[in-house]
Amino acid sequence: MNDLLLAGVILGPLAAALLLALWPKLAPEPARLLTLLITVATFVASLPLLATDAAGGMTRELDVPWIAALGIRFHLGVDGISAPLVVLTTLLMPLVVLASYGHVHDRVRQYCVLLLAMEAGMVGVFAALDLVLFYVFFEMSLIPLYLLVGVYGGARRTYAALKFVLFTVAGSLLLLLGILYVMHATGSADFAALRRATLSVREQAWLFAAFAAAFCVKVPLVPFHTWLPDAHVEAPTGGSVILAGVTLKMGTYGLLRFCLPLFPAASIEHAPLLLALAVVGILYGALLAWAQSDLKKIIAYSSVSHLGFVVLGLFSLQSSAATGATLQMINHGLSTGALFLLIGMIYERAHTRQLADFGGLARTMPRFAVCLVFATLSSIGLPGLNGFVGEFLILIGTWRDHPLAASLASLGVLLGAIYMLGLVKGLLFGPVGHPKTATWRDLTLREMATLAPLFALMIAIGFAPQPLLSRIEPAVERMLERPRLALEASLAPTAMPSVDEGAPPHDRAPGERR
Amino acid sequence: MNLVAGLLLILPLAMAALLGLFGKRLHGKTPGLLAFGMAATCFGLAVAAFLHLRGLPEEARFVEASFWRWLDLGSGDQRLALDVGVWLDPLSVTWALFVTGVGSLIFLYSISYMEHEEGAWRYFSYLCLFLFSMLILVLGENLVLTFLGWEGVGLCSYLLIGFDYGKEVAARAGRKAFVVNRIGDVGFLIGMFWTWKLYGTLGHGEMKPIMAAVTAVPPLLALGYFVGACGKSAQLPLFVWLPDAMAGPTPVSALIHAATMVTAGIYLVLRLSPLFVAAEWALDVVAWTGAATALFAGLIALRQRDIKRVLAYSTVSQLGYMFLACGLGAFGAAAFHVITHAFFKALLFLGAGAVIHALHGEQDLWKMGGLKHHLPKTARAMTAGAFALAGIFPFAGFFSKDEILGVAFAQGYAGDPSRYVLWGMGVLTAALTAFYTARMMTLCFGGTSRVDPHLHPHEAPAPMAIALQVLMVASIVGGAALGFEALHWMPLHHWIDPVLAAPPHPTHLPPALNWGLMALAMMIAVLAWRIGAKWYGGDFAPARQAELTAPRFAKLLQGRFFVDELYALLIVRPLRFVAELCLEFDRRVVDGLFRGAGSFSALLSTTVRLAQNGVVHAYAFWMVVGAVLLLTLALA
Amino acid sequence: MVPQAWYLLLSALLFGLGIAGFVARRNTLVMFMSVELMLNAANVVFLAAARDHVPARGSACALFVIAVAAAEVAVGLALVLALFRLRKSVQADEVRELRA
Amino acid sequence: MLSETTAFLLFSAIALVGAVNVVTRRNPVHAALWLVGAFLGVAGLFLTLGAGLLGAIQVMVYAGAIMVLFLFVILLLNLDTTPFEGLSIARGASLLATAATVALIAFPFARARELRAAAVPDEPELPATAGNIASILFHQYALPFEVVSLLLLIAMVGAIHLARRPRRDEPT
Repeated sequence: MNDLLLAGVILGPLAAALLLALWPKLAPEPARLLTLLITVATFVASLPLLATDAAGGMTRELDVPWIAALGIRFHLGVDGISAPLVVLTTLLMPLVVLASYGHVHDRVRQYCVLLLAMEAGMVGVFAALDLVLFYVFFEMSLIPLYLLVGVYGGARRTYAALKFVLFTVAGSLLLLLGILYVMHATGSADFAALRRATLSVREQAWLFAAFAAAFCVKVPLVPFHTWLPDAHVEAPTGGSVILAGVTLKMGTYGLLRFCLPLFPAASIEHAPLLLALAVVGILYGALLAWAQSDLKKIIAYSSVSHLGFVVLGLFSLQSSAATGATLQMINHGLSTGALFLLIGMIYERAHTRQLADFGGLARTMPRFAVCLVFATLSSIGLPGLNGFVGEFLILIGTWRDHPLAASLASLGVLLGAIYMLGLVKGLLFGPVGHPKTATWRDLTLREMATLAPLFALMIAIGFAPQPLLSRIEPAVERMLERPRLALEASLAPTAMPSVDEGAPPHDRAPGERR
Repeated sequence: MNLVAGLLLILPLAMAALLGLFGKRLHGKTPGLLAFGMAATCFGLAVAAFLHLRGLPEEARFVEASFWRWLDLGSGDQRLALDVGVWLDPLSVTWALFVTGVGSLIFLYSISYMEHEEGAWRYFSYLCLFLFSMLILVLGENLVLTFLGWEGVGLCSYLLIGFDYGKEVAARAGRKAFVVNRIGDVGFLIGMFWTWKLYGTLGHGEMKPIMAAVTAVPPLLALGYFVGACGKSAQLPLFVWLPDAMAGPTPVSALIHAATMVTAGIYLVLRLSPLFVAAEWALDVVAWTGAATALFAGLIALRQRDIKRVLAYSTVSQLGYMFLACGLGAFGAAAFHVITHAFFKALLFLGAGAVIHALHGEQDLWKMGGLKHHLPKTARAMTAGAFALAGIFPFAGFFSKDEILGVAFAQGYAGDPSRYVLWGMGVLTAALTAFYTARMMTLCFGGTSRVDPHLHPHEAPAPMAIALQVLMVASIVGGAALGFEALHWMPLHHWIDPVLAAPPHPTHLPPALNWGLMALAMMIAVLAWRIGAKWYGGDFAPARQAELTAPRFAKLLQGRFFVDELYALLIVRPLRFVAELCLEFDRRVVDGLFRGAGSFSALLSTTVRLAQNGVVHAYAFWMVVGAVLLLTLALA
Repeated sequence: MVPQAWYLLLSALLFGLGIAGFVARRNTLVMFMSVELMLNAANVVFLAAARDHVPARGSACALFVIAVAAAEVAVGLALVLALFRLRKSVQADEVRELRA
Repeated sequence: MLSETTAFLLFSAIALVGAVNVVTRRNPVHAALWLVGAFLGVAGLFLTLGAGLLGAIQVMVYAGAIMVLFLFVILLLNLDTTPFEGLSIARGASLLATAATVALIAFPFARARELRAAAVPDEPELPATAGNIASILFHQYALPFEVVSLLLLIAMVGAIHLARRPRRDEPT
């Protein structure tokens, strides 16, 4: 029953982080190489996780008592939703380490420590099946990122890092309160048990609000998004990649994993609000991205827009839309990760990120140009690449029940083309913009290697998404079961249906106090 | 057949990848020759597919080949299952035939045209990618694959227009083309979403029986697709990108922006013709949009100085004809016009390319003239194309155009007077077409030379010439070979009509009337041509003077009705303004709110901090005050 | 027997004088003396309250107070010394280092 | 022998007069000497309360040790008479607040009946003999006792550290 692989994927990097932290004499380059090896090993180790349960249940579970007095368990497990996200995380980490060769020259060892700690925290978030454990990992991933931005960031890093932490902590404080209440009310913090717990509609409304607040700040959903551009602009490249690639997904993941199945009635009730916010986010984020002149800010606001699509898909409560939304989490990690890597690479050469400073790079840096166009196409959802599959599924699924929302969101696809092609045009085409353009060398082999896995995945997912989708779908179905039942029973909202699970890992009666 | 179909898709994609990755190391004509070889092979494969289908009985003329499962989600009526595969039927094979056929010729032409260009490998790589996208658009097994090709051709168009990326104009035009196309794509997407909701499938094979049985379709659903078609096929009001797209290399204009990609919109309407027929007034919208576009673009073409712009507007105008045919329910006639148009418009563009090539990039008609002495072969070929465009018997365009006009008149004759208006618009457009074509030809080849005396125009090299000759033949005989309605010689219709919706309105005229109308149209075309040729043929100076000191309406034409400016004023700038407004709103209000929360706490702490003044007595005093208060409370 | 309340009243007066000295005087030494007065007043209360019940316990508590007072005086006077060394003065209003 | 009431009145008078003078004398030496008087008065009151041991300790620790410490410091600092500090509004307010506190503390006692009526003599449980006190201290209050001893130790270390003359190289 207990499988140690997941724990290894989490504790391995953590142990490595500790080791590096306690080894002050280690020189920067060996430290970086060691980190690279560890992250690659972690990635390889995480690959078997993709063999998920076809019925959508949890696999690779590890369940041991942790804080017995409070009924808190060290319970890990992955299903079709979390396994791809875990692998995305472990995939991005070596790339981030590779990218750091370009821009991190001071305090390299500490940087590696932060990255590894971050990795453990992020994987933990996606693997935790106990609310308290989830919360611990949720916060644990916050601190290293705070330091990444605050120490290795740009000129206004302190402001950005503080803003980031204040926003997220404010949200997660509500999450903590919510978790405490859930534990108090049901006597358990275990996800499997909670899926069968019954909470009154009133309780659900409050708890949903508390949980959703934390997750929406993290996503970030308009109007809680203002920390994101600041954090992105100031973060070092690696920080941006992690932030966009993984951290934001914690929000949408939380919505899918906790809000929908645990508070089904409230989810139904609030779905229109979240759909509206998502649509506003899609359009508003796109317009903002269009109005920006800083490369990183353009991508940052495009993230707001893209994650609006994810939230739209999740709260349409439609199977293919929610599956598409989960796929879109991965897609966004790939395409935005690649874009941030590329912008980092050009920043290392130009030391500016103002769009107006560039131009005509297609002639001097053809490889960069090809990569940028490729990543852009993935980001704007060109059919044949990954972004399209996600967006298409989200929109087609959402259209069934919410045609207006889906139509408005489709305009986001259009706006996406406008601002992203503006970015491409400004960077690559037209007359040469920067007087030193000719001295910037094209992408090196290391940089190409950093990008290559992302591009390969973009094509693979674009042409054959089914292997991934067939893993995601049953798991998503399970998350949607209760909201759907609640929707059907919404004529009699007082009766809360509970889901009968095939083989629950713990035979705990719902509401039993420990 | 699976292999043939698979190869049809894989070959161009593989060649695109090959040239894209390793093309830099190939020199001279090698990339071009490789690409041309591939395109010719594809044409051969398309012919094979055609022969295979023709061998099948009429009701079983389709092949469905699926390579792998793309998506499979949901269950029951919410199931969304899509394969990556091909759907061969007369319609798709017809398109594949002329796409690969005209495509091969243009590839051949490009070998010489791009020989001295820097980065020709990139150009050919894009062309191969375009061919792949176009083929998957046409052959794709379901609408989503069609959409994949749809966006793919848009992408290639974007890349090829912006091929000369140092030019700001080209970069802008490329982006404009992509964005305007995307506007249409939103319509396409919404059409697909709706279709799936109503019918639960998007596969062409599965939709065939459904579409055959459907009787009522929400008009907006059909119009969603039509918006997509308008974007791709440059109809009002989304035509603005096509003239700008002429910033790309001329063979690209010939291939993408005249012969193939822009007809994708027609293909979509034909593919979904039963939906359009069942959707009440949707067809009328198509007809009127088409007629209006034809007239509108024809007017603009009257006063363009750039030879490629004349051709671009004439393309828009001819596409309008095709949509007019679709809107009238004469889907077969639309397909017919698509094919003849592909022949003669490709010919005209390639000829214009030869002229531009000979003049080292000069595109201004006012700086040409008398070129028939320098470029006799090109002049001869282009004249054939021009006659075809002007609809002069027996050139290809005559047959298809006349069929469309005949249908419009027949429906008016059958009792719908509004169709006479459409017919009138068509005839007027035909006259305009003949006039501006004559103007273009005369300014270019006739009269005295106004060419820069330093230039020594010379005839195009062999590959370019061969392509021109082949297309010239096609433009001459292509129409008569494929169909002449008045003689009931209609091989194309017999081939393609079974997969299209039956026309909802009558399409046949009494023979006498038919012949009479034909003669009338012919006379109008010849007359207009003569006027145009005479006007611009003699002394050039008065003609130029007349154009320069034009009355207000002509100024409007020269300014292309200022549609671009109108767009800028009504859409782009307001949207930009909204974006800036959002930025300020975000910075000041949304972020301000959160920063305000921070400032408020800071203010609060500053205030409270004042009490912490470091004076021991003050602390003692407040302590005592506190004690008094507490005691009072305790005693009260 | 003297009524217990008399003792309490006396203690209140002593305590009040202590407060008055503490808040009104600026000489830190005198302020400390005032604090001693207050502590003494508290001791009187302890003993008076314990007189009729468990006197020994009251004494024990008072003993603790005296011990704490001793400690306080030791530290307090050391502070005064340090302060004087720094400022050449023992006036409390001249010290504002703790201002926020 | 003095009657108990007389003794109480006498010692209270001494304590109060001493306290008033502590607060009002401008010369710290005078104030300190008056404080001795106040301490002695309080010690006398302890005696009237039957706590002989405490009275003795009061005299020894307070009047003896603590006062010596005060005087020692005063002399060490060689302080002069401080000038009259003046009556500011703040000081007036402080005194007013003080008066209010005292009034509020005293109010319930002043109204109590026992102020006039002699209390019923009661045989106390544990007289405040040295033995009893010791037994309570070392049994019941053993832990606080130890804590206090620790406190004294800490205070001693702290006092030494604070009063120490800083070394040259050390910033003050």
